[in-house]
Amino acid sequence: MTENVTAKGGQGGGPAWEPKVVAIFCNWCSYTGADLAGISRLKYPAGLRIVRVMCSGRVSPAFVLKAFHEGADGVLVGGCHPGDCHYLEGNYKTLKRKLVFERLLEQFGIEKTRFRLEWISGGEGDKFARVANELIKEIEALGPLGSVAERLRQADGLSLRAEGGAGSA
Amino acid sequence: MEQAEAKAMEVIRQDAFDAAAFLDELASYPSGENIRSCMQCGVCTASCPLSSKMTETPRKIMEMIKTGMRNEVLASDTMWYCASCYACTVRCPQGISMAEVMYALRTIAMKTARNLSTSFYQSFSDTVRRYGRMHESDLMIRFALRTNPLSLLKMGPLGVRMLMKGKMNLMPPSAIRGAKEIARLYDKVAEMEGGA
Amino acid sequence: MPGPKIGVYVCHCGSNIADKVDMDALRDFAGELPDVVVSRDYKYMCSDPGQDLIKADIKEYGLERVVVASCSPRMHEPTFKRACEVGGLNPYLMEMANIREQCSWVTVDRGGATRKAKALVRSAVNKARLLEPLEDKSVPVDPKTLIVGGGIAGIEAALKIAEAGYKVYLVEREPSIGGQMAKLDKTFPTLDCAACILTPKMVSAAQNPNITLLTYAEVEDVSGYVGNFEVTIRKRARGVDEKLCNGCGTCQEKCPIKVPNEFEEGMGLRKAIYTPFPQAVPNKPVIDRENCTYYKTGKCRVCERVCPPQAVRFDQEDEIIKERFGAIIVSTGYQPFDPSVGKQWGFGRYDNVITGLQFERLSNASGPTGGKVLLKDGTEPKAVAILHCVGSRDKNYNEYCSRICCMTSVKFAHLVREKTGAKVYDLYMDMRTFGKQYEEFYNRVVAERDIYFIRGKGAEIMEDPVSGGLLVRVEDTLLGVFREIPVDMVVLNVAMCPRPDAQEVAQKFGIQRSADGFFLEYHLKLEPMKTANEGVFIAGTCQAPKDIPDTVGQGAGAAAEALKVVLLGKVTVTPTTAEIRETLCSGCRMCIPLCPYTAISFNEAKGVAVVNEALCKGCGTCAASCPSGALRVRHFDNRQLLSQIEGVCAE
Amino acid sequence: MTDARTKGAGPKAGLEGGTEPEAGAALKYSFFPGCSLHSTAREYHETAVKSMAALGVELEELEDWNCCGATALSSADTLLSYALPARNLAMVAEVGRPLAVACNSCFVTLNRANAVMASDTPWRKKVQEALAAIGRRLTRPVEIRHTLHILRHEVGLDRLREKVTRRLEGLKVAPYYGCQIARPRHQWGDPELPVEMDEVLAATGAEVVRYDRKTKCCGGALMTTKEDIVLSINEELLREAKARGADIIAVCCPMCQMNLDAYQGKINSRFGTDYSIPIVYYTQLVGFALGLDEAEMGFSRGFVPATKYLRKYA
Repeated sequence: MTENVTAKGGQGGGPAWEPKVVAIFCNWCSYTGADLAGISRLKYPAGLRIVRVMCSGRVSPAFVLKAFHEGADGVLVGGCHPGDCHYLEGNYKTLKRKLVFERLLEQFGIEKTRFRLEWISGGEGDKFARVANELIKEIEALGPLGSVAERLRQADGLSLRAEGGAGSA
Repeated sequence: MEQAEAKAMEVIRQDAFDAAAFLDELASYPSGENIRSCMQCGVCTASCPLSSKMTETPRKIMEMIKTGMRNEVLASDTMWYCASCYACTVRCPQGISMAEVMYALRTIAMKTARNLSTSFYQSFSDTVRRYGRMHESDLMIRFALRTNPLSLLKMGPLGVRMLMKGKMNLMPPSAIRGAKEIARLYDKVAEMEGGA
Repeated sequence: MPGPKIGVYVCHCGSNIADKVDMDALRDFAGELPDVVVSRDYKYMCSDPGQDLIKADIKEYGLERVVVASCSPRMHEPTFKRACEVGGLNPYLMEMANIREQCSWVTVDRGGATRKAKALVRSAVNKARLLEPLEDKSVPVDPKTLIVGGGIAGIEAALKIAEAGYKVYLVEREPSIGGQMAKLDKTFPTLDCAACILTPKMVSAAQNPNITLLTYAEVEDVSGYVGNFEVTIRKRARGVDEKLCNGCGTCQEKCPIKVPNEFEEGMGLRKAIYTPFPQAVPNKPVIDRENCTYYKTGKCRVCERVCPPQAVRFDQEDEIIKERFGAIIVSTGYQPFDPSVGKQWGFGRYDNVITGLQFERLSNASGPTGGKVLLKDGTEPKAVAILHCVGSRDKNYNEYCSRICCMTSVKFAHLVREKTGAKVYDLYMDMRTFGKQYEEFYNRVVAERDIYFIRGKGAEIMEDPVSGGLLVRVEDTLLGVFREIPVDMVVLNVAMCPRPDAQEVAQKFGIQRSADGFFLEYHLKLEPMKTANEGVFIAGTCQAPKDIPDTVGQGAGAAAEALKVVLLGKVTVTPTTAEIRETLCSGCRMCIPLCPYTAISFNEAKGVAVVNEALCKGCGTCAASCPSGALRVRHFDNRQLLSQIEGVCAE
Repeated sequence: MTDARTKGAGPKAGLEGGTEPEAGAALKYSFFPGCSLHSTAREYHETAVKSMAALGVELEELEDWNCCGATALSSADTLLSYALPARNLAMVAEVGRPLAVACNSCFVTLNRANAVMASDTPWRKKVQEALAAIGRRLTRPVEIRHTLHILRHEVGLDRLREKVTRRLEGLKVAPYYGCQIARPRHQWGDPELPVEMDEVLAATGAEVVRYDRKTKCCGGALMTTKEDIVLSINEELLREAKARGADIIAVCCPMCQMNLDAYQGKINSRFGTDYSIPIVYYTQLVGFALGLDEAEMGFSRGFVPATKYLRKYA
């Protein structure tokens, strides 16, 4: 009659494959929210890694494609809530761009759910942790991006290379 | 004399605390997960229409659970007084569903305890299994047979009046068409629980 | 082609990082990365010896880039930038990897945390390699400060700044400054009356030549940045010429209209032309146009007729004031929790169930009962129950502790005993008497006759249908006894809540809110008055529930923050703005409408876009949509960010 | 002034059989009467169906429904206490109409199972597995409404007022909701002091007296096992109704009716009181006010007959 509830956070062994998610967060809200999650000691999988930009409006389609190209299984873009943008309206531009992102991913056969745009304020550490766990769970269900990444690599029409990026690599 | 003193104040040694197992057991029931957050405010007790009759108040039961007093909790009469009115539940400042905790305690106790309440719930369950629905007369007969057959006589006058008001059927009820389904559902659930 | 020489510094942060991340492995990993010539780990990189390591290495190894892997850049970026600068390296050649807030503190297992830390360090090294030196620029600051909200926090901040010789505009929505504190009777733990200690400060604020007092006014719009905020303020029409009015009060005496007085928490009456309370500052009435007969029917004008200096102006219009400010302090206060949402308390249904603020007004000598604690029918209560935590420490309403209620309750218990013969039942969950002299005050009140402290949360208040008396239900949890206590008055000590317009105000001033709805400070412990918007500070109960001493402390603290801005006279403007590489620009003009600051224009002669760097704030929205890659944001350019993405992805 | 917590409760999206009826159009529901409405509460069953029909609401009895399990099964076996009502919900989903429930106890039990179907707890999968064994399938929660809420919110007070032919002027009614229509939180109704029945009864012209104990529990089935205390809490309920000057008490739950009515004599002899307050279902009053045949409204069915208060309006 006892229930076997799997512990959250995947203690111990863990799955052989760990989803990799690139999070691109604005400095003012989402990055601060992610810091707050840390200060509150909330837990989420180590596969989610954050790159800081000043505003979510800075995120161009190339960044998203680059992430998938480099082997990410998901991309999370975080900005301030509508109306709260530090730069007045950068996040509205991001919202408009969301469609472009999605259409682009569609072209490469990447599931829409692998890309997510979330408004996370500096006070929403808990929301960030929830979103992070949710997204990784969803991506776990989808499985690794695998062959699509290969396709992306071949479709190198866009200049995704960071010149001099990783030196010899 | 010595014995009386020993009774007056029972010292619970620190190493007697073994709350985790009991809390885990309760956590496998609905709403049993957040019992640890109880802050002992007593709103449950003071919202409960029946708590004045309990030997331990609901709040005290929570503290007993938190300190692992499984036997004492299951032996208490508190959960058998719960009428499932959810007054405690909607007011609990920590969002604990005390009504569900009471269900969980009853379900655990049902496995071993035998009292008026367990007999009633078991009789109810048996009636539903047999007919797919509840029938007062069948339930009351089953209940009386489990507890005190003479009590049927006491219930008599009320029963007669109910009959006369057309509020009760004396005739053996007919089962619903899906009665077999119901029986199979009971068996399946028993199998799932036994197999776990 | 060799890259720039990079030094990597890994911080243990005591055990904060070292417990979860393998420091040796991380240091060695960093040392293996291309272009890294030195990598070290140290217990506290932010300490002086830690910073000295960096400074020494810059000289010894000729470091051209520095990467610090430690806490969030929000914490120590300035520290390490300065260390580099002192060591002789341009501060913009330093990059941080956040391996504490975003790694060791959020990851369950050591293996995962170490892998992640490596990825973050690689990412930072990748970016550092591509960084370029930049020079800070500065712009002059307007020396005035705007303070929004004239409660005790705002008053305190205004006085401190004004006394330092700087100009302040104090904007208050109500007809008088004073805020919630003006409503209180005695204040804990010393029991001095609120008016006695507050009124002198209110008067000083009105008299200080450096303070421009704008009451009955609201901030409509804020634009600009630290040093130069452009603010529009609407000063609502009082209907009274403030210069002529001498505050004699004749108009209020003669006005025939009576309406419930908000200041008395709905218990007393005021006129349609009124000052909210006798000690109001300024002591000039306003006409409540919704209730004034003249505005409804065009008739009456009694106040105008009786006014000795002829100060009444029915045709007065709202005044729009536009001003520039160097710093802003938001001190907009709190809203008491409305207990009528929880029907179990009977508030609004039973006459003698009142809130704490209503009790303050009853007990206040200038209140509706002249300071007598009386029931609705005018008789003296025989038993009073005081409930703590109404709407606070309750996940159905607000999870946080409201901080003041324990002490307020103890104070009320004392005041009831002082003013009546009633028995007092104080129903508490935990007695939190944390402040200076608070426990001592509690100990004095505990010793008073006929005050009963019962440990249990008041669950409900019912009326006895036969006697009409109130019954308070509570478990005496220390005894395990269910008590039903007959009383004739119940005081609900309600939570301090964010103001209902907190979201609107937050958006106006570019500040954020925490999960509880209060305004979000930059750092809970170390930067409680700063916000994410530089130059905008918060003080008092708009940040979190607090008592008077803490509110005053924050008011003064916010004043210091604002003075820091205006005294410097200039602010550093980030050089991380956008630039156009003219050779690449195709002249498509897509970027121009995207810029929220209209910083981009078009040079017709050259056929290229031009960035006005004085206006640009560096958000990068333009660069994200530039099809030819001509727009480049310094410090966050495409190559830098793409290399960072590469860094976090590689294993 | 509504409680923020109750807002947005009971998500509409994704419900099976959840078609929002047009205002004024005929409303049709699957109807779950429950065991009591087939025995002790027959007058509730009859008057609910008839008065709702008179207001253009068709309650079509769910075929071959089974007992919801009530509190007894929740006490005896957790999984079964979800699986039994879930069989009904699965049949409702097949019919494809929202479900109407009149009995508070069934209402809370069906909602409890429904909530599990909306959750991501392990119980949901277990319930589905158990249902699969009897060839039933339930993937999502269904829409469940209490008949009182249908009357108040979907039929609406205007339509009700329009159709009233016998205004119950002067009849003093205490509205007694009981606990399980209000709690735990459902889509409609304040968990402490709901007003729906007050409004419905006022629309029939009756004088609704203040009744602060309107959601205090009657003890429900505990009358069987804990009679002493349950009698005393029912005495308290009668005491307030009498003090407020109520002629009758209107209820919306068979357990409440039974405890207050059938045991009123016992209460009187136990406590030395002389209560003689008829306990009627609100649907009896509504049907009567709508002009339905007095004899069909079952006013004489109670142990304390209500006939004498209502005859004058006939």
